[in-house]
Amino acid sequence: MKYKNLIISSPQELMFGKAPSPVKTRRGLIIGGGQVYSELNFTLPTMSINSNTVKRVNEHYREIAEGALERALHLNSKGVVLEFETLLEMTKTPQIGVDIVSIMNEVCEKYYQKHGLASEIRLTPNDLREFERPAKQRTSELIAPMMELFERGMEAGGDLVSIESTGGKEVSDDALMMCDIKAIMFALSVLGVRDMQFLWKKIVGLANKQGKIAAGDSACGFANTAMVLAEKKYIPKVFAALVRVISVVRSIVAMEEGAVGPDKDCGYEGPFLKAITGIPISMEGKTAACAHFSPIGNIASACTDLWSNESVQNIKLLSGMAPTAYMEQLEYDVRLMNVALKGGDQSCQLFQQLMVDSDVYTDPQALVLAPENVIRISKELLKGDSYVANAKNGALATLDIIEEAIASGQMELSEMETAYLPILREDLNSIPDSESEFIDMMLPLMDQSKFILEEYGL
Amino acid sequence: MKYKNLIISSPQELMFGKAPSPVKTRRGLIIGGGQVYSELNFTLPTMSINSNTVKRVNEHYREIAEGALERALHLNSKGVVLEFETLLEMTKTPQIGVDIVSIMNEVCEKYYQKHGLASEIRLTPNDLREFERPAKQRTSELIAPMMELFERGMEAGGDLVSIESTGGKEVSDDALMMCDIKAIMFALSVLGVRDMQFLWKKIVGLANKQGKIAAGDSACGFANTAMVLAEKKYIPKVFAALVRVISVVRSIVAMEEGAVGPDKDCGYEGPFLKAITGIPISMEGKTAACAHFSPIGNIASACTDLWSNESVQNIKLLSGMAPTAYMEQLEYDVRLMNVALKGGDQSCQLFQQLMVDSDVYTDPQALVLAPENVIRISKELLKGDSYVANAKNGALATLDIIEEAIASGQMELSEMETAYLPILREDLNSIPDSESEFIDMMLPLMDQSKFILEEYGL
Amino acid sequence: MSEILEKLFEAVEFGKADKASPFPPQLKGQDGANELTKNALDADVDPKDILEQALIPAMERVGKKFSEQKIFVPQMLMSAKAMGASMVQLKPFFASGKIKEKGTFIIGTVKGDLHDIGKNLVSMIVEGGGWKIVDLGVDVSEDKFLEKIDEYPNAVIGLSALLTTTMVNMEDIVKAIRTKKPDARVLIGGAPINDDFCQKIGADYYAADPQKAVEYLNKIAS
Amino acid sequence: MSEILEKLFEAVEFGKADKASPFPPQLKGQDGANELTKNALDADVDPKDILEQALIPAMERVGKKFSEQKIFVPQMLMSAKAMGASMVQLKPFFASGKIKEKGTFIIGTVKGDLHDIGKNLVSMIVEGGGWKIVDLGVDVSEDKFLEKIDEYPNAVIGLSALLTTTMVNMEDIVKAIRTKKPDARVLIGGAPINDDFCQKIGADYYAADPQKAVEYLNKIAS
Ligand code: B12
Ligand code: B12
Repeated sequence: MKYKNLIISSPQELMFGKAPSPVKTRRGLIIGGGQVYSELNFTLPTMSINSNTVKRVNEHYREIAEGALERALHLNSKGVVLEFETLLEMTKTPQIGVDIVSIMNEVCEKYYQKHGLASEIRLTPNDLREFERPAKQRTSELIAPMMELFERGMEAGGDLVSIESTGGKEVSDDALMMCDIKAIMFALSVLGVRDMQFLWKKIVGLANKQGKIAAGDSACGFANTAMVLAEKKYIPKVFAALVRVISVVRSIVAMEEGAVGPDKDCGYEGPFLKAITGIPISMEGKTAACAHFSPIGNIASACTDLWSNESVQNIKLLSGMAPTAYMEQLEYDVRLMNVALKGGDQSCQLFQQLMVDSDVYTDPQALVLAPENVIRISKELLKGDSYVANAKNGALATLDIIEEAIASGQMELSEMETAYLPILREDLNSIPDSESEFIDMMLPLMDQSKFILEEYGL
Repeated sequence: MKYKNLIISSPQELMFGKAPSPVKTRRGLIIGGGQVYSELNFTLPTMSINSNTVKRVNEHYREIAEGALERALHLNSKGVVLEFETLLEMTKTPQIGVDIVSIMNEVCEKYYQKHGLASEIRLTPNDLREFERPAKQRTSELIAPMMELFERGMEAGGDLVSIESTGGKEVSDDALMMCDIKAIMFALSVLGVRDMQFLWKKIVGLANKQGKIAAGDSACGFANTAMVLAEKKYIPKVFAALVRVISVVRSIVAMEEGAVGPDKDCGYEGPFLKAITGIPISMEGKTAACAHFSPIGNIASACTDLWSNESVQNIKLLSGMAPTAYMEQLEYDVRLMNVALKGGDQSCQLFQQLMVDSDVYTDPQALVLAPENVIRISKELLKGDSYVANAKNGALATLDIIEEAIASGQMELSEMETAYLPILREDLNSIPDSESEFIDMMLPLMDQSKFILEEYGL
Repeated sequence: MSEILEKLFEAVEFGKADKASPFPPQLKGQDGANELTKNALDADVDPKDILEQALIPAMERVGKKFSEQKIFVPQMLMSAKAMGASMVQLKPFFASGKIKEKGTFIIGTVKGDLHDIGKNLVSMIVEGGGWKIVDLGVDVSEDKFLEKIDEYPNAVIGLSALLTTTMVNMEDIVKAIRTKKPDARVLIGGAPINDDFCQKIGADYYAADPQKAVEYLNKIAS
Repeated sequence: MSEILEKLFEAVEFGKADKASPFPPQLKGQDGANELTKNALDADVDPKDILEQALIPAMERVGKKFSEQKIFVPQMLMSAKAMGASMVQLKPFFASGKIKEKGTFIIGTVKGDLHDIGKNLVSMIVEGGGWKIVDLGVDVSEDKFLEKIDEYPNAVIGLSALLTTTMVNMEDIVKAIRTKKPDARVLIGGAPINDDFCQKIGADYYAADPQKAVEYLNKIAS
C-alpha cells in the first residue's frame, strides 16, 4: 500500500467540512475547504427505460435538478453536488446517460449564471461486468460502454466521476450471507484490490485527460450491503462492522491510482480514507432514510465534507417532489454544520461530540466511526506490508475496540452477536500476511467456478 | 387574557426538552421533563374512504403504527407520540376514527408490554364546521360527530387530544390573500378567540371526565397557511411572521380553558405559548419537508418538547414505508437534542445557538422564533387588557424586531418585502385596544355575508 | 395603442379600480379602470380593442410578473378588481354579443374538499386571460358540475383537489362528465395531482399552476 | 416421534450436515443429518415420516426462529445444508414416487436485475418447507421462465425484483405466463413491490417476506 502514515493523526482534526486536501470544482465549490455541502441523490419512479420512455426519463431528471436547485437557492445554499448514479440502461446505452448529464448540466449552469448558485454533477456509471458470471473483470466487452459513459459524460458536464465497482463481489455475495470473514478478506483485500488497480488506472486516466475530478469508489456491494443485512437482523452487526473496515484497503486503491475525492458515500469507509489520505469525503446517515435504514444516522456526519441522502425516487410527497424535500432536509443539516464551522474549533468539537455521543455505543458499526476509533483503526490499516495484512490488522483492531466497549459496559450486545466475536477473531488470526500464502490457503476452500483468477491478474 | 406574567422570562430557560409544567402520560412519557420525543404524523396514500375501503384503511394505520414503533424500538427510542390527525370521513363517521384509534392503541400497547417502549396517541379530529358557509360555529349539527369522536376516541386509547379549529377562518382566508392585517386581527383576536373559548370549554370538559390530556390547538389554517403561501412567494414573509404572532392570542385560549399541552405543531405559535404558560410544545421543521417546505427548519426545534414531521403518506420509499423512514429521521434529530440535554446547560445552550444561528436572519419568520425574540414578543402579548390589544402589541413588537434586524444589516429583505412594513405598521396602529371598538371599526369594512356574529356570541 | 388604452392598461396593471380607490398610492386621485373604460367608450374606441389591447394584455403582464415572483397575490387581486371595474362598463357589449369571452371556464373544488386558495387563484388568473368564470366553490359534487355543463355546454371544466382522499373523487366526476358530454375538456390541478394521475383518470390536462392552465386554455380557444 | 427422528430433527435444526462437519460445535463428532437419515432408512422408518415428521418441521422451526430474529442467516443456511444432506439419502424415494415434494417452485430475479440475496433466501426457506426449487438465477427473461414452465407445468412461479426500473418487467413476464398458462400461480416479491403493484400487473400474490411466501404456497398445496 502506498500510504505509510496518517495525514490526520489526531481525532480532533478529523472534522466535518475540513480536509487537508480540499477539492476545488469548476463552478467554485471547495469541498473539504471549510464548508459542508449537500450531495443530493435521486432516481426514477417505477418505470422502464426504453426508446418509448426516454423522453419522459429525461424530463424526470430535468425536473429533479430544477426542483432541487430552486429549493437550494431559496434556502441560500452555499453549493450543491448532484449525484447522478445511473441505472443500468444508461450505462449499457451510454447515449442515454450522456443526454441526462447534459440536461442536468444545463440546469446547473442556469442557476450558476443567473443566481450564482454553484453546483456540480457527480457521474456514477454502473459496473456492468457483474452481468456476466463468472465475471470477466478485465476482458469483458461490457467495459467499453462503461468507459464510453465516463468519457462522454465528463464532456457533457459531469465534473466528478465515481463508480461502485464490483471486483470480488462474486465471492463476497455468498460470504456475506455465511458470515465467512476469510472469504470476505479474500474478496476485498485480494480480488477487490486488484480489480480496483485495474479499473481506477483507467478512470483516472480518462479524468486527467479532461481535467476532471476522479473522485472515488465506495464498497457499496460489500459494506453497505452488509449494513442493510445487519439492519434486517440477517447477519450480526459485529460482522458488518468488520466488513466496513476491511473494505478500506480496497477503496483506498482509487486514491493510490490518483483519485482525489470526494469519496463516495454509501460504503462509509470515507472517514478512514480521509484520515489516511487527507481527501474530502461524502457520507450519508439519517437523511438517507429514504434509501435504507441506518444504525449510524448522526455519527456518519462527524467528519464528512458532503452530506448525502443516498437515493430517493422522483415521486410526489405532500409538499412537492421527494428529491426537493430531501434537498431541503440536507440543506438544513448542512447549515448546522456550517454554523458550527463558523463558530470555530470549540463549537465544531462540541457539535461533533453530540453526533458521536448520539450513536456511538448503540451499534458496533457506529462505534468504529467515532473519530478516535477511526484514527486508531487507520493506524493499524497502514502497519503491514500487504493489503491482506493491513485489512487483517484493521479488522483485529476493530474487534479489540468492540470488545473493550463491551467490557467497559458502555456497549451492550446480545448473546447472538457476541457469540461471533471469538469465531471472527480466530478466523482472522488464521490469515497469513502474505497475499500469495493467503490465496493458497483460500483456494481449496472455495467454489472456484464462481470466479476467474486470471481476470484479476493472478 | 388570564396570563399576566411570563412563566419563562429568560431566553436561556426557553430550552428544548424542558418545560416548567411537564405532561405525564399513561405509559410514562414525561413531555417537557428533560427529554425530547418524536411525534410522528402520517396519512393515507391516495385512496377514498368508504365502506368498501375501510378495511384497507385500517390496515394502513396498523402498518404505519407497527412499522414506526418497530423502527423506534430498534433505534432505542425513549418514547414516541403518534399523531392521528383524522381525515374528514373519520370525523364525519366517528366509528371509522374510533376503530383506527383502537387499532393503533393495540399496537402501542403491544410494544409497551412486550418491549417497554412507551408511546401515546394524539387524536386530532377535524373541525367539520367549515363545511357550512357561513359557518355556524355554535349551532351546527356537525359539532355532534366531532364531540363523539373526541369522547369515544379517548375511550379507545387516544390520550392526548387536539384540534386545528377554524373559528374566524371564513374571514382570514380572504384576508391572507389580500394581506389585510386588520382583517387577520379581526379573524384571530376577535372571532378566533371567541370560538376557542366555546370549543375548548367542551374539549377540556370531555378530557377531564376521562382523566385524559387536553393538549392544544394550533392555528394551522392561519399561521401555517400563511407560511406555505409565503414560501410560494404568494404573500410577503413579513406578513406571515405577523400572522404567527397574532395567532398566539387565539391559541392560548385553549390553555386558559384548561388545556395543558403538548401544544400542536403546525402553527408554530408554540414557543410563545411555552414562554407564557410553561406548557410543553410540539414543533416541526426540516423533518417536515415531506409535508411542506419551510423557512424555519432548524430554529423551530430550539425550544420544542416533541419533534414532528407534520404529515407523510403511507407510500413506499426505497428503504421501506415513508412513515417508518420519517420515524427514523425524527429519532436521530431527537437523539442529538437528548444527548445535549444529558450534557447539561452548556451543551444545550450551544446546540440551541447553532439551531438559532442557522436560520435566524434568513427569514422574518425564523427571526421571531429566536428565544430572545420569543420572550420579547411574549412580554408584549401580555401587556394589554384585551386580546385585541395584546395581539396588536405583539405584532408591533414583531415589526420592531424585523426593522431592527434590517437596520443593523443582519437581515436582508427585498424591496417587495420591506414595502409592506410601513403599511402593516400603519394598519396595526389604527386598531383600537377595545374589542367592541375594534368590531365597530371593522364591520363596515367587511363582507358580512361571510360570517355570523351571533355564532361567536356577539 | 391610443393614449387612453395605455392609461387603462396601466390602471389594470397596477390595480387602480376607480378614482375613489386609494390604491395604488402612486395613482391616487387619478381615473381608474372604470372611468377610463367609460371615457374610451365615449370616445368611440371599439370595445373589442379595449378588451384585447388593454385589459387582457395588462392582465397577461400581471400574470407574468406574478409567475416571475415580482409581485405578490394582493397586487394581482387588485388588478383583477380593476379589470372587473372595467368589465362593468363593457357588460352591455358582452350582452349584445359585440364582444365575447374566449370561452367559459367552470371551476370547483371536488366533493369532500374545502381547500380553495389555489382554486381561487386559478379562477382569477384565467379570468384575467379573458375567460368567463363560473366558480362553483368547494365540496362540489358530480351533479353540480353536470348542472352547470347543461347551462354552459361548451365550457371547459376545471377540478381542484388538495387531499389525497378527495383527489380520487375527480375520477368519478370525470366519468360522470364523459357519460354526459364525451367531448368536454377537463383540466385538473392541486398539490397532490400529477400527470400520471391525470392520465389514469382520463382527464384531458394537468396544470401545475395557473399559468400553465391559461396556456392550455388559450390553445383550445385559438 | 421415534428417538432417531428426534435426533434428525435436532441435526437439521442446528445445522449438522454430517459427522465430519465441524458445525455446530456442540454436536461435534456426532452423526449428522446424512448419517441419521441413512440409519433411519436402515431401521425401516417410512421415508414419508422422515420428511414430514423430522425434516419439514425442523426447517419450520428454523424459519420461525429466523423470522423471530433469534438466529442469523448463516445458521439457517447450515440447516438448509443439513436438510440437503438428508435429501441425498431420500433421493431414490423421490425418484420412485414413494414420497413427493409439496410442489415445484420456479424462482428468478427478473431481467435487467442482478439482486439476488433476497431471492436466494426465499428459495432456501421455501425449499425447507418441502418444495422442489428450480432457481433460474438473475436477469431472467420471459422465455427462460416459459421454458421451465414447460418442464414443470404445475409449478408455482416466483419473481423477484429490487429495482424500480426492473419491477415493471414483472408485468411483461406475468403477461407472457398468462398467455401460455392462464392458471399458473405467480408470486412476486422484492423491496419495491407492494400489494397495489401486484394487483396492477395481475400477479396472484405479493409476499413481503419468505415466511409469507411459504404460508401462501402451503395453502395452495393443501
Ligand atoms: C445489496 C444491494 C446491491 C448489491 C446486490 C448484491 C446481490 N447479489 O444481490 C449490488 C451492490 C450488486 C447492487 C447493485 C445495484 N444496485 Co442495489 N442494493 C442493494 C441493497 C443495499 C440491499 C438489497 C438486499 O439484498 N436486501 C436484503 C434482502 C434480503 O432483502 P430483499 O432483497 O428486499 O428481499 C426480501 C424481500 O423483499 C422478499 N423477496 C425478495 N424477492 C422475493 C421474491 C419472491 C417471489 C418473494 C415471495 C419474496 C421476495 O424476501 C426477501 C427476504 O425477506 C439495496 C438497498 C435496499 N434498501 O434494499 C440496494 C438497491 C436495491 N440497489 C439500487 C441500485 C440503484 C443498484 C444499482 C443500479 C447501483 C448502480 N448504480 O450500479 C446496481 C444494479 C445492479 C443490478 N443490475 O441489479 C437501489 C435501487 C434504486 C431503484 N431505483 O430502484 C437500492 C434501493 C439502493 C438505493 N437505496 O439506492 N445492489
Ligand atoms: C391552507 C391549507 C388548509 C386550509 C385551507 C384553507 C383554504 N381555504 O383553502 C385549512 C386549514 C382549512 C386546511 C384544512 C385541512 N387540511 Co389542509 N392544507 C393547507 C396547506 C397548508 C396549503 C394549501 C394551499 O392553500 N396552498 C397554496 C395554494 C395556492 O396552492 P395549491 O392549492 O396547490 O394550488 C396551486 C396549484 O396546485 C394549482 N391548482 C390548484 N387547484 C387547481 C385547479 C386547476 C383546475 C388547475 C389547473 C390548477 C390548480 O394552482 C394553484 C396556484 O399555483 C396544505 C399544505 C401543502 N403543503 O399544500 C395543507 C394540506 C393540503 N391539508 C391537509 C389536511 C390533512 C387538511 C385537513 C384534513 C386537516 C384536518 N385534519 O382537519 C383539513 C381538510 C379540510 C377539507 N375538508 O378540505 C394535508 C393533506 C394531506 C392529505 N392526506 O391529503 C396537507 C397537505 C397538509 C399536510 N402537510 O398534512 N388546510
